[in-house]
Parts: sequence; structure tokens; C-alpha cells
Amino acid sequence: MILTQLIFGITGGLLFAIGLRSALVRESLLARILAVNISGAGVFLALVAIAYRGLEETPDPIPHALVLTGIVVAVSATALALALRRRLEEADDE
Amino acid sequence: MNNLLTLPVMIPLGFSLLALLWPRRATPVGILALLATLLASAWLTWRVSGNGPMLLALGGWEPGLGIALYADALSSTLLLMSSVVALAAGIYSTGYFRAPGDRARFWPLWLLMMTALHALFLSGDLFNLYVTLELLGLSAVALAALGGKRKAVEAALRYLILGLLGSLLFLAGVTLTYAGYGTLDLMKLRDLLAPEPVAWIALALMISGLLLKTALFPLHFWLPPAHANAPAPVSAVLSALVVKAAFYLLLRFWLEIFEDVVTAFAAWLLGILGAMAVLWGSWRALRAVRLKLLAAYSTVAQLGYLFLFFPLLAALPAGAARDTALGALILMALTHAFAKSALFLATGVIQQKAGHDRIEDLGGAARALPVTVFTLALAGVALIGLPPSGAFLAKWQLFSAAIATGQWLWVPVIATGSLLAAAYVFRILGYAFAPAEGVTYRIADGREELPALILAILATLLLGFGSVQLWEFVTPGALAAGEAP
Amino acid sequence: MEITLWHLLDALLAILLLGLAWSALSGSDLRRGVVLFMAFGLLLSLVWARLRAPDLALAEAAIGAGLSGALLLLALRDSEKPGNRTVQTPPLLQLATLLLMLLLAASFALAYVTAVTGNNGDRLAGLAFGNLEQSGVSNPVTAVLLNFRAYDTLLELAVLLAATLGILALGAERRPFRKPGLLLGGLVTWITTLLVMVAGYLLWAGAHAPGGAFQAGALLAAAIVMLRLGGMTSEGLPVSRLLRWLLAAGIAAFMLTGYLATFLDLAFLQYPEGRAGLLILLIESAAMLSIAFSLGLAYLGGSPSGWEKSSSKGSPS
Amino acid sequence: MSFNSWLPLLIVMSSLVPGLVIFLLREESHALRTLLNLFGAIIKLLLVGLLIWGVYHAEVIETRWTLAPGLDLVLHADALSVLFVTLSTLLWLLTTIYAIGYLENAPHRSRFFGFFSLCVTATVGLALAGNLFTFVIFYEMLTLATYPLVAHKGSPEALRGARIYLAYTLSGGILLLIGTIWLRNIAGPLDFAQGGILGSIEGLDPVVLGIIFLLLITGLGVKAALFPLHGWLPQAMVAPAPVSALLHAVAVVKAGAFGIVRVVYDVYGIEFAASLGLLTPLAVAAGFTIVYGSLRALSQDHLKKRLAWSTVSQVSYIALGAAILGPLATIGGVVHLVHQGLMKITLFFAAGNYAETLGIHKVSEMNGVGRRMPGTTLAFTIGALGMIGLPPVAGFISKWYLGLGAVEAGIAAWILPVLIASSLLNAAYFLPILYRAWFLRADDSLALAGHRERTVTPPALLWPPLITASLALAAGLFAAAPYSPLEWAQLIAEREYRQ
Repeated sequence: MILTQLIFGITGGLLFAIGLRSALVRESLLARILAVNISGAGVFLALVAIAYRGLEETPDPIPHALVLTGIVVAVSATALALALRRRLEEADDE
Repeated sequence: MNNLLTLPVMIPLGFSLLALLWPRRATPVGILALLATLLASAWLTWRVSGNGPMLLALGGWEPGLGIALYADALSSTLLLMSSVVALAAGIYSTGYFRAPGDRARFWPLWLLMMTALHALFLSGDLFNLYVTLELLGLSAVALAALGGKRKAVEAALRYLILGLLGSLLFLAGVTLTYAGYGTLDLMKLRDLLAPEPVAWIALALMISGLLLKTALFPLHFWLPPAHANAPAPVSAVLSALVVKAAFYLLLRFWLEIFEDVVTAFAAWLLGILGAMAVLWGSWRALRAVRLKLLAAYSTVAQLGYLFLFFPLLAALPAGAARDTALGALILMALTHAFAKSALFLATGVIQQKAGHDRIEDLGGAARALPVTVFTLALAGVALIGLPPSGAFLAKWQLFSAAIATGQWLWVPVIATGSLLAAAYVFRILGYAFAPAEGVTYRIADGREELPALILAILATLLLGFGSVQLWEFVTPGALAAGEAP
Repeated sequence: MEITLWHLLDALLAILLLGLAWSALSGSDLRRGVVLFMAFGLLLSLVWARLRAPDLALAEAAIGAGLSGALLLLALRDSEKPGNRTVQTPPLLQLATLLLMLLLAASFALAYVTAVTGNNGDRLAGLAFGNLEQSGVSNPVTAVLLNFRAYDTLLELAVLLAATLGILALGAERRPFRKPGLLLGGLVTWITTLLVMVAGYLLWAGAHAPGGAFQAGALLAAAIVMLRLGGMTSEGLPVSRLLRWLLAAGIAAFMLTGYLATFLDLAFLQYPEGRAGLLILLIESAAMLSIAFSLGLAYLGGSPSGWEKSSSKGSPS
Repeated sequence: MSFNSWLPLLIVMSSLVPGLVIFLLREESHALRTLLNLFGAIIKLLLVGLLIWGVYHAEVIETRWTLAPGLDLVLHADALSVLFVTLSTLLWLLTTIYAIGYLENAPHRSRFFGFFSLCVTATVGLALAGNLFTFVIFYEMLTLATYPLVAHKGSPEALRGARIYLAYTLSGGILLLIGTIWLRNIAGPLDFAQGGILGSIEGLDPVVLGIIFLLLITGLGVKAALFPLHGWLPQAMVAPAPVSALLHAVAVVKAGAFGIVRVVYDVYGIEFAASLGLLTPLAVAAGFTIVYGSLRALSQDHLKKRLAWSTVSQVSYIALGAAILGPLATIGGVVHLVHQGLMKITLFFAAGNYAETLGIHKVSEMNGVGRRMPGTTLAFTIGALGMIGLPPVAGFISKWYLGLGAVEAGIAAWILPVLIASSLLNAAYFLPILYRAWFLRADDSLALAGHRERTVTPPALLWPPLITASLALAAGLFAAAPYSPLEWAQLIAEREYRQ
């Protein structure tokens, strides 16, 4: 096992938890969207840390690919969320 | 050729592109897609019932490195269910969305949602499931926000954020699973998983994510606003299928993949939450002012029933009794899917014709829209769980299992839930049959009223009298994708 | 095991990440939060590099920090109506959530540590490298994305499409920025061309070196964003009908190759012997275009002028 | 599949299909609707004829359809079911004719007759149910089918009455359901068998059986209006006269009573139930209800309410018969199933006629109606005398056998007083009506006040009560004739006590 993995893995867990919490407690929608992104980044970090296998060893490519997919999904979701929020601020009916 | 296994996913995906490219022909393209998807699903179900579970290793890579698609009795049954509901709701939508622009916006997203559902039902890979969950969530949110009413958009946004959190919890579980067991293929995991902290925590994370998505009490709070403010056809599918998708995963994980990991205590926990969902949801439904809100809360309650099965399945020894209970669980899910979508579509008709869906002002509806009110009644019968609906047989088995395992706690819960359901259903009918002066709705046309009626009939008559085949099909090998070729 | 400088660096990065995240999320000043978030993103791409994930470093810089940041900055323009921010969560609940959060983090860490220490670290890596030869590309990440787990990528493009369509369905785009001065205008043109060229390179390089459709697509999107920032409304986005084709391209390419395999009696998404490299490049180029224009539209936050027309004129039954 | 395995299904369908078709009919198409109704009713009557013949010659007549693992929908014909089927079919035909006349140019007739047919379908299904599972299904369907009929007028009190009715019956239904499932779990498929099925099963816990019995009887007692579960019945009076007639004579109330008979004889088996000591409490409840119902009836001025309370009392005779060990009591109870039906439907028809023709709803308005509506009042008189139990009307037979049964069972000490008391009470609340009707002069102001455009009762309203009244009379006079209700009851009794 490699210390680096643990450092970033645990950091990832913390980021995940921090983000989750503020996504639930914050009132501002924008802050919530931020929080979700950070929470996601935490999970990605943990995932990539799994792949790391030392300086000379080439890392496991699978988690990298998964995270790449995850990043695109995350940005799509963020974009949709922000567009909804904008529509919400503009909406004037009732 | 097993490549045909991809059709239920790829047909809607491909046609969604066509609907995007030819916006003015979106409607015919969409209907055609739904018909083709239904055929594909039916074919798949027929194949599975004949030759047992099917497997397709995508890209020709062995599962683990590549992604595998599995189809077994359970997944193909749900595939068929969702195809039928989606077709009915789709036909209804042609009457609901009149403006070409609305249709052009609606159809590609609708088909993408079908893609997501069917991909989810067939996927055999943990991370791929995460992607399907996100696809489902985003397309569902986009559909829920159609029309852009402030309330709808707000509900959709909250729905989106909570959905994302759910997916993240799921993904965190996936991460731990990969870290611990070094594979993402469900069937491989099933053999590798052992009752140990990694598996427990991973499962806990994934389950909690799915519970959030399937809106089990007390994580249900997002559902009523989202389902009650979306356009009628969308609400129908959100309540009937989307929450079921998360539940399907939960079921598969619980009973199959993580079979050795789950504990009886956890099952009881789910049961308790289910019981509270039944009581709370039914109560709120009874107090609801608007028909759509009533339907949404009733969904919360109906999902509760599904969770009551978990402690019972945990207590029942493997064998005929357990299989029967499992069949009842699936029958319950199917009945609710058809009945609830019927209810939402009927509500949509009333809302459009009467201009509102306030329950207390439904007077005269029975005269103005007899077919739709009849549909409401039929769907109501299924929701209460009265004969001859499929839910009656399911509840019978639920009672039976509770008594057989000595878990008497559930008996009063189910009884109370049923009575509350009866109360809110007949509350609607009472107002709908009340005479009212000057009620002059436009007479609805067939494509608006018939889909709901057909769904309601499926829920009450077909599943009531013809569910034995389902039982025989689903129960023995229900969760045995492991034996895939 | 001995603690090396690397580990100290790791610890430093970790602490920085946590600090940035915490300060980005605490405090009610949204602008500050967004800026800190972008910094967080950049630092994260640094961490990716540290963890020997250059593909991710690129993607994060371009998408994670770059585009998301741009989107969020833009979002600051639509001030939130009061009432969204009024209710203050009671202190008791605050505490409860805090404890819950710690519990969550702790249990995750526990499981993570046991998992990582209990596992020989190979997982699927061996399998992946073993099959790299047949994958048609030499960059293992691209091999996973476009070949081993191509189905994921296909559905991921569907996710992107769903989000884009959702945004388009929400109504018209936000109004463009004012016309820039001559200097900025020129700058924009330069940067745009540069971005396009780099994107092309990344796409081609993706086969053997870090890079690929996503990074390239993100850069193209950035180019579109640039043009928008330059206040040029029309440029960067083709007419509606072509735009529709571009959005569909990625998925379409995937599906066509996928079923092509079927006719050759191969499994869905299986590339014929020796053709893998070429097909992957084709798919990637198509995917790049879809990604670029999807993200570009996402940045607009609504449907561009002319989009509605193409869908609503004529009367389909 | 022989014809015998289709017959029960056909009998059920013969009212279900017309019912469903009628729903689809447009409001204006009266002729077609009437045709359908009568057609269905007559077909059913013919089929039932075949059924009687078959059962009399001890043929096996059964339809079986598996609904779920271990749960079969069974329609089976035995002597008891034939008795009930015949009764409901016959009365359905008459009530339909009556209803057609009664509802002339009233709104929502398609709806009414649709649910009316469904209601009879459910009743017939109940009668033919071959196991407790099937019985429960039709029991619930009956609830669903009758609710719209009770609520038909749509007036606030109608809706209120319907709500109360629903609350009672659905709660009862749940209890029945739980009891049935529990019993099914411990005793296997509950196919009805003469002499009962539980007695032969080893190792059943008598306490559990007692609890289940309580659940079942409570569930059934709601519809049978057994004290203290009778609250809904007087409320349901707001329903149109034909509905009340059917509710009280055959459909709902009888379904409950019939269910009690089934549970006692064909599930538990009367000897076994007695050995468990379950009968005495039932007997007490029934006896109390008999007296209590009569007492409440005394104080009602509203005619239909008085009849309703009299139903509460009369139906408990059936439960009482089931609660007394011994063939004679059995005969008395079972035969009362038919007799009470004939007499009570007559009374409600008559009450409906008074309301329709003269607008009379209260007993206090009935002075001299005998002269103005002799036919109706004659029928009413026969029914009333039957209720009191005067020979030669049918009611006498039931009470006579019940009395003998009590003596035979050796509990005459308290049963006979109950029977006598109730007969006296019946007399006390019926005779004054007859006295007013025949011997008092009509008080014009009242009569004119409620005077309707219609002065003579149309034949569609007049003949049904006359027919049912004469049937009630015949059932008493020719009690010994073959195929008479009494003879069927004896047949049933001897089959129940064979072992």
C-alpha cells in the first residue's frame, strides 16, 4: 500500500462529506451547486488515488477513464442546474 | 444474436437523435420509436422466458474489462412495463402538447429518458449504472421543467440537486467497491463480496443514494413538488417508472449482488421506514388539496409498501413461500406503475379540460368526463388494493408473509394504509360524482382519455386475473442473472 | 514505509484542497465562493498531475476549472432573489449535519483504508494493459474510454445531450456582451484560432499521448466562449439545422460503428480487426464536435436565435 | 371443460356483461337498456334453473381459475349456494322491473343500472364462491358496486350515508381479509365443504381459531348489521327505494349473513365450532341484535328507517340459526335467508310506491292509504304479518324451526323469550301501520301536501310487490312441496350433519 493513496483517498472522503453537507444545509442555490461540484471532486479524487501505484509504476487507467466520464457528467449537470436557476430568477409568473 | 439485447436501449437513443434532427416530424418519430421499443422489449421478454437469462459482452471484451448487458426475468419484465407505460404516456402527450415547439422540445428528451431507463435495467456494470442514473436524472429534470412555470422549474432544480447527491453517494459506494474488490462487473462482484466493513459501507452508501432517488420516507420531501408540478405525461412516468428504476437497483443489489452482505437488521430498518412512508404518505394524500399532489403523495405511500417486503424476505427461508413473496413484490411494483401513470394521465385530462385540479371543485366531472372519472376509479381500486387489481393479490401475499413470519407489526400498518388509501380515493370520487351546475368541459378526444383507461385496465384486470404467468416467470429465476450463458 | 518529500507535498496539497473547499463553501459571499472554487479546480488539476493522470489534468483545467468556472462566474450575473437565502438553519441542525458529515467521512475513510491496504493494487490494470495492443490506441485511458468501456462514453454523450436539450428547452440565450474594443477584438480572434489548433492537436494526440475528444472538445467550447466574450453573437455557432447535426454527431458515430460490428457478426461496439485505430479517431472527432457545441450552448444558457424557428414553423400533426 | 365447469361462470357473466355494456350506453337509449337488463335477468334465471337441477342430482358444478400461487378463484354450486343464487336471481328480475318503473325519467340511469347489475354479479359470485378467498373477492366487489348506488342521488346526505357505509364495510372487509389470510396460512386452501374443514385438521391452536373466528364474524357482521356493527344501515336509507330493497333483501345484508352461515357450517363445521365454544357468543350477539333492532324500530316515524331497523333485527335470525347446534335451528336460519328476503323486499317495494305515488314517507302520513292504494297495501300487509311471524306467511316457518332448534339444543330458556319478545315488538311496530292504512280516514291536508302528479301506481311498480308477497305466502303455505325453500333448507341441514 502507498501512503499517497491514503492521503488523497481520505482527503477525497472529507471533500465528499463537506460538499454533501453544505449541499443540504445551504439556502443559496448557487452555493448548493458549488457544493455538489466539490463533493463530486472529492469522490473523483478518491477514485484516482486508487489508481495511483507509485512514481515509477504506471497507474491503473480504468479509474482515470471513469473520472474523465464523471467530469463531463458533472459539467453537464452543472450547466443544466445553472440554466434552471437562471430561468428561476427570470420567471415572473405568479 | 445477443446484439439484439442492445435494441431496447439503442432504439430510443437513435430515434431521439432523429427527433432532434427533424423537429417538425418529432411526434411521428417519437411514437414510432416507442412502438419499436415495445416490440424489442416484448421480444426480449419472450426470449428470456424461453431460453433463460441473456448476456452480451459489449465490444467483445470479457466482463470486468468491458461492460456486460444482462437480461433476466426481472429486468425484462420491468423493461416491458416501462415500454408500455412510456407508449401510453407518449400517445397521451400528443394531445397534451399541442404547439409544434413544445413537441420538438418534448420528444428527444422523452426518448433519452427511455434510453436511460432501459440502459439501467440491462446494465451489468457498477459504474455504467452510475452513468445511467445520471442520464435518467438529467433527462427527467429537463422534462419536469418543460413549460417553464416558476413552480415547476424550482421543483426541478431541487430535484436535480438531490438527484445529483444521490448519484454521488452511489458513486462513492462504487469507488469503495472498486478499491476493495478490483472489479465493476456485478456478477463478478456477487462472487467476490464478503460480509466485511468495506462491503458494508459501500453498500450503505449506494443504498442511501438509491433511497434518496426512490424517495423513501424520510427522503421523500423532494418528490411531491417535483411530481405535482411537472407536465402530466412527465409526472406519470416520474411516478411510475423513474422512482421504480432506483428501486429496481436497490432490489437487485439487496437480494442478489450483496446477498451475503446485507443484514436482517438493515432489512428491518427499511421495513420501518417503509411503514412510516405508507402511513405518512397516505395521510398527506388524504389532506391534499390538488389532485396531482394527492397522486404524488400516494406514490410516497405506495413505495413504502414495496419496502415492507424486505424484512419479510429476510425472514422467509429460501423456497416456495419466499418466491411467492418476491413475486408479490414485483406484482405490486407493476400494478402501481400502471395505476399511478393512469391516475396522473387522467388528472392531466381533468386539469386541461376543467382548467384546474382542485379536488373540492371536481363536481360534475363524472358527467363531463365519464371515461376519465371511470379511469380514476379503476386506478383507485388498484391503489387501495381491492380486488380484482393486482395489488390485491400482492397485499394478500404481504399479509400472508407477515403473519407467517410472525412480524405482526406490519399487519396494522398495511390495514391502516389501505383504509387511508380508500379514504383519499373515494374522496376524489365523492366530489367527482357530486352534481354541479354549469359544468361544460370540452369533450376530450380518444388519444387523451384512452391511454389512461388502458393503463388502468392493465393494473386492475390483467394483473388481477392474469398474473400467474408473471409469477411463474419471475419467481424461480427472478434474480438469477448469474446463470447467464 | 519511510516518509519522503513527496508525501509532504501530498499532505500540503491535501490541506490546501480542503482549505479551499471549506472556505469556498462557508461564508455567504457567492462571488468569493466561485473564485475560490476555480482556484480549487486548478489545484485539483495539479493533484491529477501529481497522481500521474495527465489526461485528467488537462480535462480538469479545461472543463472542471475552466468551463464550470466560467459558467459559475456568469451565473453570478443573475442575482438570486431574496427569499432563496432568507431561512437560517437552526444551530442544532447545523451541529447534527456536522456530526453526520464527520461520520460519513470517517466511515468512508475507514472503508477506503481497509480496501486499499487489503488489495494488491492490480485490480483491472493488468487486464487493461494486457489488451492494450488490440485496443487500437496506445494511450491506455483512451483505450478504456473508446474501446473497453466505450458504452460508458456513448451514454455519457447522451447525458451531455440531455443536459443541452434541457437548457435549450428553457428558452432564449442570455443577451451577448457589448461589442469589444478593437484591441480585445483582435485578441479574441487570435486566441480562438490558437484554441482551435490546440484542440486539433489534442484530438490527434489522444491516441498515443494525453488528450482526446473531451479535452479537445472543451478547448473548442472555450473558443466559442471566447467569441461570445468578444461580443460576437453570430460567430462560433452555425445555423440551427447544422447545429442539430453537430449535437447528434458523437452519438450517431458511436451507434453506427456499434451496429457496423453487428453486420460483421461481432459484438455491439466491437471494432473489426485492425480497423480500431481509424474508427476510434472517427468517433473521437465526431464526439469532439458534439462536446464542443454542447458545452458552447451550455455556456449560452439558452437556445440561440433561430433555434426555435427551425422547430416550430410548419405544423406537424 | 364440460358444461358444468362453465355454468357457474356463465351465471356470473349473465349480469356482468349486460352491466358493463349498459355503462357504455348513452343516457337516452332507454329501450335498449331495458332490453339488456331483462335479457340478462332472464338468461340468469334459466341458467339457475339448470343449476338447481344439477345440484338436486348431486352433480359437481365448479369453475376454477388460478389467480396466484395457491390462490384459486373457485365458483362452486352446492345446496346452500343454490338457495342464495335462486333468491338473488329471482329478486333481481323483479327489482329490475320495479326500478325501471321507479326511475322513469330520472337522471344517470345508465350509471344506476350498470352498478345495479354489478351489484347482483357480486352477490351471485358470493353465493357461488367455492372457497373463502373467492368469497372475500366478491365481498369487496359488492362493497364497490353498492357505494355508487347508495350515493346515487348525489345529495349531501346521500354522500354522507355512502361515506359511512363505505367506512363500515371497508373496515369490516379488512378484518375479514386478515382473518381469511391467517386461516389460509395455518389451514391451507379453504375450499368450503359440508361439515366443515377445520375439524379434520390436526394441531390447530383453539385460541388462534377463536381469534380468527372473531375476525371473520366481525368482518361479516358489519354487512350483516350485527350489533354493534349495524350503524351504517339506517344511514344507507337515503338510497333510492329499489336499492334499499335489494340491499336489505338480498345484496349487502344477506351477503353478511350468508357469509356467517358459510363460515360456521362449511369452514369451521358447526359441531367443531360448538366444541370450541364459539357459538354461544354468536348466539348472544344475534339474540341481542334481534331485540335491540326491534326496539329501535318502534320509535321510528320515517317508514324506511323503521323497515331498516326491522332488517337489523330480522337478519340476525339467520345468524341465530347458525349459532344454535342442531339441524332444526339450521333449517330455521337457512330458510329465513329466503323468507326474510321475500318479505322485506315486498315491504320496501311498497314503501317506495307510497313515496312515489302519494309522496308519503312517514308512518304518521299513512292514514287511509289502504283505500287509495289497495294493491300495494295488501302486499305490505302480507309482508308485515310475515315479519311478525303469523302463519301461514313464510316468517312463521322460520321462527317455528328456530324455536324447535332452541329446544333441541337445550337453550330454549333464553332463546324462546328472545323470539317471543321480538315477535311482540314486530307486532308493535307493524300493526299500527296496518291499522292506520286500513281503518283510519285519510287526513286530506297531509295527503294533498305530498300529492304527486301520479295518482295510480303504474303496473311496473305494482306487480313486483304483489308477486313477492304471494311468493312469501306460498313459501309458507306450500312449505312441504318439493323445491320449496324449506325443503332445500332440510336438504342442506342433513348434508351439514351427515358426519
